Amino acid sequence: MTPEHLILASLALPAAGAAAILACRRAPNLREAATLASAALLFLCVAALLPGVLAGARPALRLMEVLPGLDLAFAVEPLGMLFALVASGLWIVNSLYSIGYMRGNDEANQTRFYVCFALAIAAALGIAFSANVFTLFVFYELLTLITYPLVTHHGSDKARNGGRTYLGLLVGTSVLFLLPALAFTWHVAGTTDFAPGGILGGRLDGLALAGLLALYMFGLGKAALMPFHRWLPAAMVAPTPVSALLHAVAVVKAGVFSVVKVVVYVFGLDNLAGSADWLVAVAGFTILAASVVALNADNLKRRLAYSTVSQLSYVVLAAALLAPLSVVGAALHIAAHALGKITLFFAAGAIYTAAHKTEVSQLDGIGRRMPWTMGAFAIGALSMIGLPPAAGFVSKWYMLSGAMAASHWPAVAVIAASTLLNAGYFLPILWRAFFRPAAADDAHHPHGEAPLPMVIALTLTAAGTLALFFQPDVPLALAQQMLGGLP
Amino acid sequence: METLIVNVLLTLMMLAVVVLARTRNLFSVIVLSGLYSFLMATVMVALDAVDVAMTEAAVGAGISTVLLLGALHLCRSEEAKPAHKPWLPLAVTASAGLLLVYGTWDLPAFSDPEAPIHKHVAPRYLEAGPSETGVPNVVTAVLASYRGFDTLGETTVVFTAGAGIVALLRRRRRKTADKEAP
Amino acid sequence: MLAHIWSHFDYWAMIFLAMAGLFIVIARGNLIKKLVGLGIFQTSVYLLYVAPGKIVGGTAPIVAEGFRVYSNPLPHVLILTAIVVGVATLALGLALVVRIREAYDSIEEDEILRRDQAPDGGGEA
Amino acid sequence: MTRDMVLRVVAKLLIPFILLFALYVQFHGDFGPGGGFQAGVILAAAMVFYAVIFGLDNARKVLPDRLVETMVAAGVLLYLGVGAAGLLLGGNFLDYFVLAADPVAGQHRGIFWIELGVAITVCGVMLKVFYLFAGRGPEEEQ
Amino acid sequence: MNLAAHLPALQVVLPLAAAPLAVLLRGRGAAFMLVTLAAWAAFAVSILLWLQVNASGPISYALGSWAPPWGIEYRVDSLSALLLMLVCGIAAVVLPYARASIERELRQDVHYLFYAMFALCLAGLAGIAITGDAFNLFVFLEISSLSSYVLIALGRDRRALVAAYQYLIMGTIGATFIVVGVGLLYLKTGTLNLADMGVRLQEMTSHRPVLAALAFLTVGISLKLALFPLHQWLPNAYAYAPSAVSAFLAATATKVSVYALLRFYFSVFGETAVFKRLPMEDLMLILALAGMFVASAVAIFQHDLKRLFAYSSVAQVGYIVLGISFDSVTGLTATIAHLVNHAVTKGGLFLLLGAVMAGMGGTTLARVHGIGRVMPLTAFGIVLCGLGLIGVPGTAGFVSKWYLILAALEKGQWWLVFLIVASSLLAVAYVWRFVEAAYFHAPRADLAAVREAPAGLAIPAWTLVGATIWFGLDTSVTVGSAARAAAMLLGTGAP
Repeated sequence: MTPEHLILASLALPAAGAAAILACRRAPNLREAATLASAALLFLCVAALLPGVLAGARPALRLMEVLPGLDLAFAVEPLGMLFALVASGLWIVNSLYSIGYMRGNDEANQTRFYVCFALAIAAALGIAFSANVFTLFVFYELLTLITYPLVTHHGSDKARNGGRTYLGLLVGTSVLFLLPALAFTWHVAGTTDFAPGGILGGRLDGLALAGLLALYMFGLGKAALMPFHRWLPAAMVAPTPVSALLHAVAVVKAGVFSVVKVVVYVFGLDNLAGSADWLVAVAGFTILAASVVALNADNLKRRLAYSTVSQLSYVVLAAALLAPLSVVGAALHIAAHALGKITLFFAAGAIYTAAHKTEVSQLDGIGRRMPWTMGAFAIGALSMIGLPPAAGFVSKWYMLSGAMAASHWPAVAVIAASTLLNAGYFLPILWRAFFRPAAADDAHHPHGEAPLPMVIALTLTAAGTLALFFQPDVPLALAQQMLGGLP
Repeated sequence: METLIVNVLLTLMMLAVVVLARTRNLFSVIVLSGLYSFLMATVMVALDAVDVAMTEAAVGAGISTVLLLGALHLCRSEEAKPAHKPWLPLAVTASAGLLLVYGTWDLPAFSDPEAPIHKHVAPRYLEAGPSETGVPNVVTAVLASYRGFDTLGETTVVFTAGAGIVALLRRRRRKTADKEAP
Repeated sequence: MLAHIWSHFDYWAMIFLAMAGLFIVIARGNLIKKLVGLGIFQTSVYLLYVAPGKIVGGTAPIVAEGFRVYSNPLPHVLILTAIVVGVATLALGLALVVRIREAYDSIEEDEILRRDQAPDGGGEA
Repeated sequence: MTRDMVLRVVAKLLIPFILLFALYVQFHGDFGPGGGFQAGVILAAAMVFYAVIFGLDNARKVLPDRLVETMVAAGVLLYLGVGAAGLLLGGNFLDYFVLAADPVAGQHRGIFWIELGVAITVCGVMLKVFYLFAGRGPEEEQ
Repeated sequence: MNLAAHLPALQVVLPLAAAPLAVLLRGRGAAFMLVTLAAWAAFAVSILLWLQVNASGPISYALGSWAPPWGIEYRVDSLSALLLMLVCGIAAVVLPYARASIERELRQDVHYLFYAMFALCLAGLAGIAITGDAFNLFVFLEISSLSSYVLIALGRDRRALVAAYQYLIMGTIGATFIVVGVGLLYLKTGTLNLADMGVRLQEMTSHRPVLAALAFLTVGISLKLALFPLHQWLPNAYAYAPSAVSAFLAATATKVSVYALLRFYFSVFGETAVFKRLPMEDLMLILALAGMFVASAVAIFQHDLKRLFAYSSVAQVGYIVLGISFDSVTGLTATIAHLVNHAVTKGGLFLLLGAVMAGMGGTTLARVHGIGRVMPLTAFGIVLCGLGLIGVPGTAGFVSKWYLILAALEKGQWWLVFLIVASSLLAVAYVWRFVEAAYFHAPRADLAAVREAPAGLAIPAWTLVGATIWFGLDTSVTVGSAARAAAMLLGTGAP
């Protein structure tokens, strides 16, 4: 297969998978087999693209010209490669986990769940491989719409309200800001194709440039920059595998991925000098404010959600610093945070499935009953804080080096302070889980580990978090190539 | 003299309409509207539009009146007292009227032979119409031949109204008094 | 000025009739009266077309020996069409009024709207 | 009213003249005022007059509903047929020149037939509307 | 005879002839066959005309072989060809649907009249789009209007009668305004041929009768195209008409009126007269924005889906007029593309609502609770069309909105870009009222056994839904034609 075929296959496979899942809706075992099979095939497809990209190839595919000058086109560049690898790889694990979770909790509408899930992955890959802002916008909107049924999966009033916030903010920001940004880019540059070094190249300056940047940054609402972050905690009404997908893999990563991509390939790091300082401030504020909220949240998923808000802004902050080292850190953090946060969500879901617990204050002594789960949770937490031997350390290191290289001391201070805050809201959980005795009423409710597929899944992602610390070569190479480094 | 006759007739028509607007007995309203149409037909004769006059007399004073009376017979109604002060309608009509005054101010005066309508298109009908179509009544020639497609449209309008009224008023085959609306 | 008004008297009359008709349509609530007003509004336009076509001293546009000046035939043709359209509209409108009267037992606009707003007023048959 | 002898006799005398007048208006339209539309109206008026004097049911016997409805459609079709004839004989739609060897004769022929079409439809519609309005007594409501 | 030379006449005559034939034959099956065949033939003719115009420029056809301006001219250029294709295409799709839908909604003995009226409405609309004569335009406007009054009045609900009456009054006032405008133009130019008028007006545009004519035509046509605030007739008319009629009228009637407006503005008065000598740009901009926001806001609070989407139509007319107000090629491209895009989207939507009506027995939001479960395909189709109304990329609605935004950017009107996108957010709000009703409530107990719409309703509806998606991805026909037509209207490109 040529690389072009591979691109097409990576988009078509999850969609075909969705059709297969729908076709097998009467036979749950077959249906789940279809999910896993398409996930595995997709990962193979994406992985097959990797050697070429690492060697410097940039396969491209033009699907159709929707409007004169606006193509639905795809091109694989290093950053997109990284995002695609993360998304497709984690889909396998997440599918495994979902099977355990959905069956363990006896959820309704499981077919719809798997179909939407597969389609969401297709949309995420569309975003990853998009060759221009227009294609990115199309798949970005598609991702919002497809994940909406996932967020509102339970169909309750609470789910509906959460769904309203989710959809309102994501569609609202993308239509209100991203669409004008897209149009303005086209109007100014005559193209929306991503290109190394940016496409605006001196056509805009000062206020207009900062304004366009603001349109993009707030328009990419999935990056959850304050004040447009509220959709993320609202989407917590979804089942846990969905939260994992939304908050670790597809949705939020699509947001920050797009942020980095736009900053690097539309604006160009060099052109932005002086126009992105406000963004550093906004991202820094988001990091700290979200951490403080997380510190005070008792609901485990809510705490994780605000942790995500804060972690996403690391990526934005690192991109806004415009220092090559920190931008590499931003790219790395996309992968690192994905692995770490999915582990944490998997663990939260496992606790819910096995022990029916949702609050941090209920977790006393749970580490002894669910050693695998809480062990994985510990690794994920280390990664979030940025401590070795977890992947988060690597990315944070690059960010910090970048900030220092740029002599941006406020940013350094934000990163340092937030590390303390991160520790402040993760370590108590571990302490409760491993060092506090179980509450008395727990004796009536004996439970052990969650179902096996879930445990396998969270163990795998925890292992991945560790592996990325020891072997960051591939993501690092991709991140450096993104900035023009040669293979 | 011709101008005077026309203007007097027009004044009578205006009077008829004023009385009509103030009348609430619907039978009187219909009679007045018949009278109005009859006056209009007379004006048309004075304006040399004999075909129009004949049609207006037959249609406006004749058919319309019969139809209105028939409908009134089916509805048996008096007009209720208006419930609202007519400020909005007055404003709307006044502005439309002012616009028309503005628009007609510069138009050619009555019976101006130099007006554009006497210089373009129409002269050919008068000069060549009878010889091209063999019909001395130029109105018929234009109606049926030059602009025959308009007349096809006009016939279709009549057909549409006729078939439409059948669709609206036809009763069910079975002689029951039920209707499809409550 | 006075001469201008006199020479444009046909326009003034037309405007007055049109506005009176339009006023009746908009301001009156009785469905039949509205249609009468609509008829007057439509009829007034005949004057706008036909009056300027008249040439004093001319005759009806039926070509015959002994006449030289004819009034303009084209407006006559147009207005013939307009008359027919007018009566077709009137007939259709009256048919609707008859049906409305049967469905609502009233032909006053306010009363009809009130009956539809009543809780049991609307609904399908 | 239907029992009034005088009216009936007058009507019987008058209606033929009205019909004759309608025919005159129809066919003299080329030379004087008149034409299909006016003739159709007058024809219908004669029939309405008949119905008023002799009753709706008698009128329906003379010109049954079905026939009237056929007239409504037939007139338009006749008109369209003339137009189509123009097409078939090699001219444009509604081209009368090609209807006869001599262009002016063709015009004459075309105008004659379309005027007839107009009269048929107009008469049919007027009668149909009259039948429908007259046949719908107010007391037939619930 | 050479058939290809007479396509313009056949375009209108075919449906026109189908109507009296249907009345003559009386059988509902025969009437259906006849009118459907005529509509399909008309659609084929319109496609041929479109190809012909694209290949070799505008076509002029002299009816009765009388050369214009003495006779009536039919004139097909890139704009009218597109409109003809739209109107006939929608009719060709809606008619098969009508057979299945009026079976449920209409008494059998009026079916053949329904088809006749439908054919007349089609002929009237096609006649407006194709004619090159101002008065002929009025005559065909009346044919389409009268037939649509009847079609609306045939609705099951008694409110359909009142809606039809109100439409009749408003429509006739509008038509009379148009006649006044045409009359003033005629008195000033002595001709009725639109092209001839355009030439003769060039030297005298500043004269007051011309400006008054412009005002009367604008008001008259705006009444017919339901420009805010002259839209009051529209919501009830669309809401209570039979389903097939709502769909057909929503997709075509206002669109053809927009065509008439464009025709008068750009082919008769000329761009300069309309936009340079009068503050028409500002006026239309304000009315368009008011329509977009007020009507969308009203739509959000409707309880009946047909009314909800009828108000959405008023809002969408706002977009269309907004494009005209830019007075630029891009703006007009947006307008013309949106004519087509909105027509297929709204047409599909109303066809699906007809299926909802047939299945659930009503279209109020309370009644369609849980329709996502009992009629999943229909509900999904409505959601797709709703996304089209919002302007989600990948649907037709996005394309036209994109051009509107570009047109605003070209003028440097930043604030307008935000207003355009903000109004789509209102569309999100009203579309999501349906989504929540459909997917977050259990169906009423007596409706839980409702089945999916029959093929007779579903296939035509999904044809238009498919077109909505298709025109969102492949824009060569819509935007291509629209750009050519816009360039022609503004005289900047080959006709």
